[in-house]
Amino acid sequence: MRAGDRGRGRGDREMRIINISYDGANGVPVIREPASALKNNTGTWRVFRPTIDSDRCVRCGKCWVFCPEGAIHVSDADIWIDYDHCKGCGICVNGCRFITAQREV
Amino acid sequence: MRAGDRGRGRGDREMRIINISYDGANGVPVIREPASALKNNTGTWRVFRPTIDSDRCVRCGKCWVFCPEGAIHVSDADIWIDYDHCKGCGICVNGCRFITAQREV
Amino acid sequence: MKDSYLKKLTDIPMEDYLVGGHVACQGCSASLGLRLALKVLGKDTVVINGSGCMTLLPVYPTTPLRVPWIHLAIENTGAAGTALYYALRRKNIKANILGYAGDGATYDIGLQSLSGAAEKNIDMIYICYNNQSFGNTGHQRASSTPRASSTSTTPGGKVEVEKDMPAIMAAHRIPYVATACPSYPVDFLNKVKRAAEVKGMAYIDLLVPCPVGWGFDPSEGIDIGRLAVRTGIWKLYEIVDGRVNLTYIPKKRRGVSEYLRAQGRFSHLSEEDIGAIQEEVDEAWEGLEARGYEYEIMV
Amino acid sequence: MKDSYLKKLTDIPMEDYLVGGHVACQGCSASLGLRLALKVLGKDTVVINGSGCMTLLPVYPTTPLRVPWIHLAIENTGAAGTALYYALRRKNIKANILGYAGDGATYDIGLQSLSGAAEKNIDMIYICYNNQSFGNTGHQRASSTPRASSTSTTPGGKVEVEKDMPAIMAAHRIPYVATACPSYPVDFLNKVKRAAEVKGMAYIDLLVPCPVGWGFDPSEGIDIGRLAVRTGIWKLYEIVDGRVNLTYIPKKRRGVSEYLRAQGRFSHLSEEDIGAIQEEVDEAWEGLEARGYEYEIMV
Amino acid sequence: MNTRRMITGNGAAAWGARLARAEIIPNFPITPQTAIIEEIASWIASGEMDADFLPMESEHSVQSALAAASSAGTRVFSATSSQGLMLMTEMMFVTSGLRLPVIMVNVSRGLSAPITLWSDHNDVLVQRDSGWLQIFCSNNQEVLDSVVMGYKIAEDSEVLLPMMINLDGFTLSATREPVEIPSQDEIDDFLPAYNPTHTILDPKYPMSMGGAVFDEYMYFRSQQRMAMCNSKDVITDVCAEWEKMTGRGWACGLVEPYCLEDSERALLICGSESATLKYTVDKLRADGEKVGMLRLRTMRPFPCEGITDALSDVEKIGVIDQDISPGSGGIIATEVKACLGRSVTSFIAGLGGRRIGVEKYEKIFGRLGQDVEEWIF
Amino acid sequence: MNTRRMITGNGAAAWGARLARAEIIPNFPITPQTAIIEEIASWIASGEMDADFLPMESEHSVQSALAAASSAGTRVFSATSSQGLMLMTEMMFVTSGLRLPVIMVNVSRGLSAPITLWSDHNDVLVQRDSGWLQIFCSNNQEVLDSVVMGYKIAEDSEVLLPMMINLDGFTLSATREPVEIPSQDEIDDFLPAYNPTHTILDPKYPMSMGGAVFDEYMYFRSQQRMAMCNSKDVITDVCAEWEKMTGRGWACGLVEPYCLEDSERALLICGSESATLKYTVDKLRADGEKVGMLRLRTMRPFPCEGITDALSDVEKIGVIDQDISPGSGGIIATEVKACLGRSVTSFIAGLGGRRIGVEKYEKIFGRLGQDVEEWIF
Amino acid sequence: MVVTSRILGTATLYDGLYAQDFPLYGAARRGAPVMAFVRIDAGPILLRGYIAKPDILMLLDESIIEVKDVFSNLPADCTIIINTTRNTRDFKAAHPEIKYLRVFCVDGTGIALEYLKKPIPNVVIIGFLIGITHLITVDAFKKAVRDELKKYPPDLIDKNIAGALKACELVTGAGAGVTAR
Amino acid sequence: MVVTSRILGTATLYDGLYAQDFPLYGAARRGAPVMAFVRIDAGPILLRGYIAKPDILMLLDESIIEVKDVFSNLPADCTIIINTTRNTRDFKAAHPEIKYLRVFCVDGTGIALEYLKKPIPNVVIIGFLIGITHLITVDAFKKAVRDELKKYPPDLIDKNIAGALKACELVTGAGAGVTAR
Ligand SMILES: Cc1ncc(C[n+]2csc(CCOP(=O)(O)OP(=O)(O)O)c2C)c(N)n1
Ligand SMILES: Cc1ncc(C[n+]2csc(CCOP(=O)(O)OP(=O)(O)O)c2C)c(N)n1
Ligand code: SF4
Ligand code: SF4
Ligand code: SF4
Ligand code: SF4
Ligand code: SF4
Ligand code: SF4
Ligand SMILES: [Mg+2]
Ligand SMILES: [Mg+2]
Repeated sequence: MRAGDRGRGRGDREMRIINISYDGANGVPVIREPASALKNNTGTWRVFRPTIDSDRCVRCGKCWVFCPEGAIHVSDADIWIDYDHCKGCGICVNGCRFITAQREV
Repeated sequence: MRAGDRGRGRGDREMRIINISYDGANGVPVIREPASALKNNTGTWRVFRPTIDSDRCVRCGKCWVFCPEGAIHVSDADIWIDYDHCKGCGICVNGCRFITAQREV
Repeated sequence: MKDSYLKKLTDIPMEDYLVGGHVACQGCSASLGLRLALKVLGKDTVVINGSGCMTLLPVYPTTPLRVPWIHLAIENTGAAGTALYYALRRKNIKANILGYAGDGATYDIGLQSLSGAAEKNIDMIYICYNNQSFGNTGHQRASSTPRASSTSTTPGGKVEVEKDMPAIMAAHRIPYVATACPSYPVDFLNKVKRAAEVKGMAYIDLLVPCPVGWGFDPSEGIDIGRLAVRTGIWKLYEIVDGRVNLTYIPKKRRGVSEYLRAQGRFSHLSEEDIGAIQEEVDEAWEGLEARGYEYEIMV
Repeated sequence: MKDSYLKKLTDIPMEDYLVGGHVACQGCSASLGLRLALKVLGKDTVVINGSGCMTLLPVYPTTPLRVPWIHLAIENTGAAGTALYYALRRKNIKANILGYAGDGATYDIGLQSLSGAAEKNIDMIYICYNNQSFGNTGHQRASSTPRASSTSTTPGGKVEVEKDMPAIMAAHRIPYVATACPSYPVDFLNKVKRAAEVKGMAYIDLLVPCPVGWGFDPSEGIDIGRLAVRTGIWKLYEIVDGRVNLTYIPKKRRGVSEYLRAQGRFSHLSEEDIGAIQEEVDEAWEGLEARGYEYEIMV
Repeated sequence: MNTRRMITGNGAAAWGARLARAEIIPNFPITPQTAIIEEIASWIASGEMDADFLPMESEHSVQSALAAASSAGTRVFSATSSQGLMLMTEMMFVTSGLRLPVIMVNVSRGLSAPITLWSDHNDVLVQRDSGWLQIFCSNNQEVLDSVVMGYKIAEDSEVLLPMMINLDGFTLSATREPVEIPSQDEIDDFLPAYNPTHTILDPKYPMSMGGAVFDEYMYFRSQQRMAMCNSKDVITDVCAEWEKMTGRGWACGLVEPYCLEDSERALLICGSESATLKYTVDKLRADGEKVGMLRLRTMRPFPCEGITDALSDVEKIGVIDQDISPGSGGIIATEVKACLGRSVTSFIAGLGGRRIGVEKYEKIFGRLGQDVEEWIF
Repeated sequence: MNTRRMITGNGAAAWGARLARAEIIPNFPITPQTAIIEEIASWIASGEMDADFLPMESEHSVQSALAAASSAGTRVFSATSSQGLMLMTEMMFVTSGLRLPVIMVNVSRGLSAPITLWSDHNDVLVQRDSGWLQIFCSNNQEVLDSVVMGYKIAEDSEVLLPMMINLDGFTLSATREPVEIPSQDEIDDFLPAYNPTHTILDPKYPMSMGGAVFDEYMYFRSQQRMAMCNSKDVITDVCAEWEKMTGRGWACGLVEPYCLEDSERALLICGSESATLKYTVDKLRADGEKVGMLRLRTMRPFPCEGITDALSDVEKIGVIDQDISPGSGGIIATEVKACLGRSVTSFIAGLGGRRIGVEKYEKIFGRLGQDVEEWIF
Repeated sequence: MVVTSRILGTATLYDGLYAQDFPLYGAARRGAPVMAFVRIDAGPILLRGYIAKPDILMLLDESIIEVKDVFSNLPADCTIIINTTRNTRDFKAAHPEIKYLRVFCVDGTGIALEYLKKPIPNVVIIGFLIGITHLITVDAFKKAVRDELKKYPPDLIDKNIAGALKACELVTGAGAGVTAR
Repeated sequence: MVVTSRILGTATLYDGLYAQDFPLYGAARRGAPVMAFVRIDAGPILLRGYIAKPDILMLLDESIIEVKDVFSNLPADCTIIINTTRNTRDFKAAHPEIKYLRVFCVDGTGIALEYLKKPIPNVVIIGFLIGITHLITVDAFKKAVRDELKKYPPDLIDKNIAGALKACELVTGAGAGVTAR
């Protein structure tokens, strides 16, 4: 393929795609970056915001297991909610008396 | 539809189908005559020709039931083979000692 | 057994709704199966066919049928039956709806459509005429092909066991499932009668020995079918309300080699291969015997 | 039970291969189910998805997955799994192949393709996440929709009983069939582990309560799933070698009305309707009890 | 007693089927079509419509059911979109080959992969060889009207072909606008019951249908081709009758010219985008520019005469394709060029619902003249 | 070590796949294609070919398996025909949308209803919008050559599109003629192993594939469109390389002119009928008539330049379509007209395998001139 | 949101005008932000699709601002109605890009809670709209609400209408919670 | 029949010529009549499809005559070889339309029964053909038979070749059973 001809075909002037070049393997609709969805802030969906009383929490793991967003992170030391991805479904709140919900402001 | 225009479209001269007219409901690929296949002589397929010894036949019905072509016809009075449709498979011959096979000539 | 059921060959109705003059092979038991089924279903029957050998029964401009017949494609006998059931009801036409499709069109490419009709328990009779291969295209492997059988796409013999379609249909909880073989016409046709009586879907898996695909002389089809049953390789049974009931129990089972050796498609089998098949069959029948030939498969 | 099996919630692996930031609804247990399954399957897993709600997990240019994921269409998870099995083998890639498709894509439009893979006993894990309707298109009736449930195409309630997909899969004689629910994560994930261990196809029917389609608050999904199990409406079991084995037997079954009344889709039911459902459930469980909660369904 | 209501394109399609008294409705959900079958389901449940609702297990089965029920002489209806329509492809040819006057709505949506939920015309155009009549609607009223007229056209013995009525996903399907709903009495007068003689599935008249043929194949295809030609007149006549009854004639059938009398430049387009284009034409005309538009209403039969009549005096012609045949170009541009035997400028726009809008139409009008394919992003 | 053998078109297709070392062969039987997969099955069974043979339960699943296996980076092959191809339609767009260089042979056969087992081109042409390259073969040698070249073209990073190779049912598929079979070594030199970077399904490089997009949809379609354009050069280059190796260049790719230099009249055709047409041209030329032929080798990309170059000096042009788009006309004629911007005579012939033959071609040459569609029965 | 646009559209029809209303579906998932559009004209409407330059912009939930840049490129005569507990001054301070537009901050959710006991301001907000713009008549509005909510219990409909009328009154009475520029 | 045409085609190739051979599938059903065609030329063959005017017509089973009108419109220089137990005179008497053509009635089935013990004259008949026309060489014929029948047992192949050579000899030796005009 001669350079400059890409995306046109030799001697083929039938098509004009302004400002777009042929991008080869990069122009294929696949997503190459794993877990890139973390860039999206689905925390904005929240109407109610869960809060964990981490002092009283017994680290049973229930909230962490059942959170559909994987937004609850737990270690022996700490338990916290990733509010950029918690959608506020309330499952954790519903499942544990140490988690409470407040209306988002 | 104006007569004479059928199969053309008003003012539509783009198509020429010589010697064929639009046949309406008759131009549809359905077969309306039941059992019309009887017109076809599949007896020509035969290499071996079955013959029933109708005198010794006990009218058990076996040959008639098993003939795939429905080519054996039986009544109390008679039993006979429709040689226009018997393909000579030999099933009847195989199933009854009163039926014998000869090479077709 | 009801009075209207057949007891002997000569009880089978005389009238033919499938006549000769068509192009099925010499000695084809698939066409025989249809001829027989239509005898008991009678003239008020509409046949839906899925593409296969039987599709070439009517070839323009002639048809060997005396009843309405429709073919649409290979994979949609169930869907067409569903629609036809409602259409005929709207048109006030009382008729049996008979689906007659091959094993490829039933076990493989038409399974989904059949499953959809079964789920709705459509009042139709579905006979899968089973020649254990895609016959019309030259006998390729289908999921219905028995293990070890050679086909044009499994020259060395198929590896997988055949799909258990009657069990799959029974798992759909339709009111009637049966197996049959035209070599046992009274058994077969009584099953067709029961299938017609049942309200809802009835499925009959009809083994049709195929001289071309299986490799035997056209005169032997009926014998081969009998051997399939007498060796215990093809079981004749009904499944009603989840209960399996064998309708024929061979008194003394013939050796499977009698059946297998009679067919080209098994000619590559060694004595050990055959021995293994014999063992499987024996085991299955011992299990059945232990159950008194009747048992539940659905709960 | 092997040592590697989970005993309690905290045995569940920490690593997530499905992260947040995607567009599944608030409180979606279908996405929860996938998140959990991937925890035990781990990073060497390739996911094949059939069109449905989960298809929108990756939306260009971002994906919430850390494992390979492919979506082709709605009806071909089984076929894609079959091909992928052979392709990965040729590429010397050792990975679990996980089919993750909805009930519509499994019981209805993808049944045939799944059946084809089952017939070949392809070594894959197929999880049907079952929200009992075509969810992504707005909750239309599927063959998986339970009788009486209203959907957008059965506003008065569905007439037919749901297809018994686990029984159908068992009739395919695959080595492992199970039902599960994310509300019972230890049970579910042990089944996923067994499914991964089995050589050949494993099918898990995963009930995923769907707030939108079923009509309940997003916070209640886990409770609704528990109620489905505790009322005995959704049974947790495995089928191995044709033997059914209940993995959870509610000590005292809760009344079905507790489950039904909690959901909008059943709000049209009268007390009698509910009574009838209760009776059916009771009958089924009495049958199970009589069998000691373990019985054969395939012979 | 007509009523005027705010309804979506999907609602209008459902109303068309209801007024035409469609009897059997096989269906399968797919966005953005599903609301059509949902509406019908609710009417059947409430008793407002007398029909059998058949939820099938795939679109292949939907088209199979349409064909089977139609061949038994019932009036049938369904709707689909994109992937669903593709899955029907095999059966589309069967339905038309058996000359079954099925009416089906397609709500256009771009094809996967990659997945889009938004409208373009590649889905419906894939079916342009299938022997179905194809109508593109420009607004919701036209959807309703086209469905009802559709039965009268398709069932005409000079036609006996299925018809696909396309409405654009979201722009029409989910958009509400005022629609006149004719009364049932009016429609009953307009559209007689369906009582076919060419296909029957009744043991009283045993026919064999759908079998093989040998050398006659080409004959049957020629019949289909002629029926397509015939349909041009039938469409025109039925539209005229409809216009008499309702006041709406949709330019009597095949193409809708807009401000073409003295146009120097014109764009050809189809579907709902024609509205925005009309708006643009009005705007540019207000500025004194001699521009016009031709809307293609029927893609099949392709109205070559209508296009020629309308555009032969126009200097510069452009065609807007919301579709692409990779390796060839805009599908409609190709047919228009072939019809006119002259060069046109081919614009590819709106793929996967990509917004066009007035500004881009203005730009497009400015770029007419060359025989090129130009993509408007 | 080349060998020359009598093989059928189906055999040639199978040989192509074997020589190209296709690894995964999903399949489903359909006349007249089945012998292809049967041949491959027998080679795999005998160990002559190292591939996985996957008998699927439908053609939809065949195409799905092709896409899945190709996206995981294996080289795949299959063959189908008519109804089977139609059932793949949905997946055809998926395969090309994901830019998977699948090679599939279609053995053309007219579409049902009514059923025919004989060849025409309506099946393959339905897929002309699907983003697949399409090659029509004129003889069995070209079938084998095209399959092997196909992989090299499709897998080129400037292309990355699937290719469908069409051979005519019975006339080629079941007809034996002498075919040169290149040696495996030769082919291994010519065609490197397939090692894609654009799609991978390996936990080491986790990608998400086949999902939804929003506004980018049109961008991806433009990439596909450009890849199609690129393929013209790639086809030409690969053919040139092939010619160097084998001496057979198939006119280096897109069109094959025959006796066109001084032609006053010419017919454009595709597929195996071109042979009989060449015979007719020879015959008429022997009588002093200045006639010629142009064979369309690639339908996609559509070689407009090649056609223009070859035919611009010819007075009267006719196009022979073994297909019909009811309501429009001959599909190829339409594209040719659009390309040339001048009138051609459109002949519809050979539908459902209807014999054409020398006499009719002579007659057709005599009927060139008018801008009409004429059916040759 | 969709209900809001439908009521507006239907009411317009009752007022003898032409309307077009539609939601913008993306992934229409529970919890995800949604948008809907209404076009109103005295004659048939030709323009279609997404409205880039609205005359009136209503935000039922201000959190949308974080997800989508709704305030850029608005026409100079655009009227903005925002359901928020903040007042206009604060709001404009936080969003200088709309400083020179007609902005009304209204507490629709507050009224909804009061009348319906639920934080669903979809209908109530139309009351504000009517009060501010007189786009539709109150009669048409009432009829349209009854139409569009007909699958809901009558008392819920009544409460919604009452809430909306209250909102309308607040504006026309220049009551608390509404601040014009 | 198909085997006959394949052997002919392959043998032609071995003789250094070009060939084309194909069966005419209709419904290819067990028992149904079949036809096959061969074209032979010194150079590449352009003509395709059904041969309407053959130079040589061979009937392996005369019953085809009842099904299909094979004798009409044959070219004047057509050679016809018919496998039948009748003699040429009787045959021509029964079929006056071929009275003036070169007709050879041969008992291929008889020879096949003698050599193979089976009534399958497919290969044997080629022997007659070679004898009558010298279309292909005996060496090429033998090689082609071995190729095309390679899945059959070697002794069956040998018997077929022997039968064919016998047939060839019968003709060239102007033996019994073969009658030229
Ligand atoms: C979609 C599609 N794929 C393939 C075919 C080709 N085909 C026609 S008949 C047939 C065989 C069907 O097998 P089966 O149902 O067992 O019937 P049989 O031929 O054995 O009678 C096939 C594969 C087809 N008609 N349609
Ligand atoms: C051939 C085809 N038909 C229809 C659709 C539309 N469609 C997309 S998702 C979906 C629902 C699938 O339901 P299910 O498998 O239960 O998954 P869920 O949406 O409930 O997650 C449907 C019908 C499609 N994508 N392809
Ligand atoms: S569920 Fe409650 S106690 Fe358990 S880990 Fe979560 S916050 Fe802590
Ligand atoms: S509210 Fe829902 S999404 Fe947020 S942390 Fe709790 S469970 Fe997770
Ligand atoms: S089988 Fe024999 S005995 Fe019985 S009816 Fe036939 S000929 Fe007579
Ligand atoms: S030989 Fe066969 S076809 Fe003929 S009569 Fe006997 S059974 Fe029937
Ligand atoms: S191949 Fe077998 S099933 Fe098919 S027609 Fe012939 S004998 Fe019957
Ligand atoms: S509709 Fe149900 S299953 Fe689908 S994403 Fe929403 S919650 Fe999950
Ligand atoms: Mg079969
Ligand atoms: Mg679902």
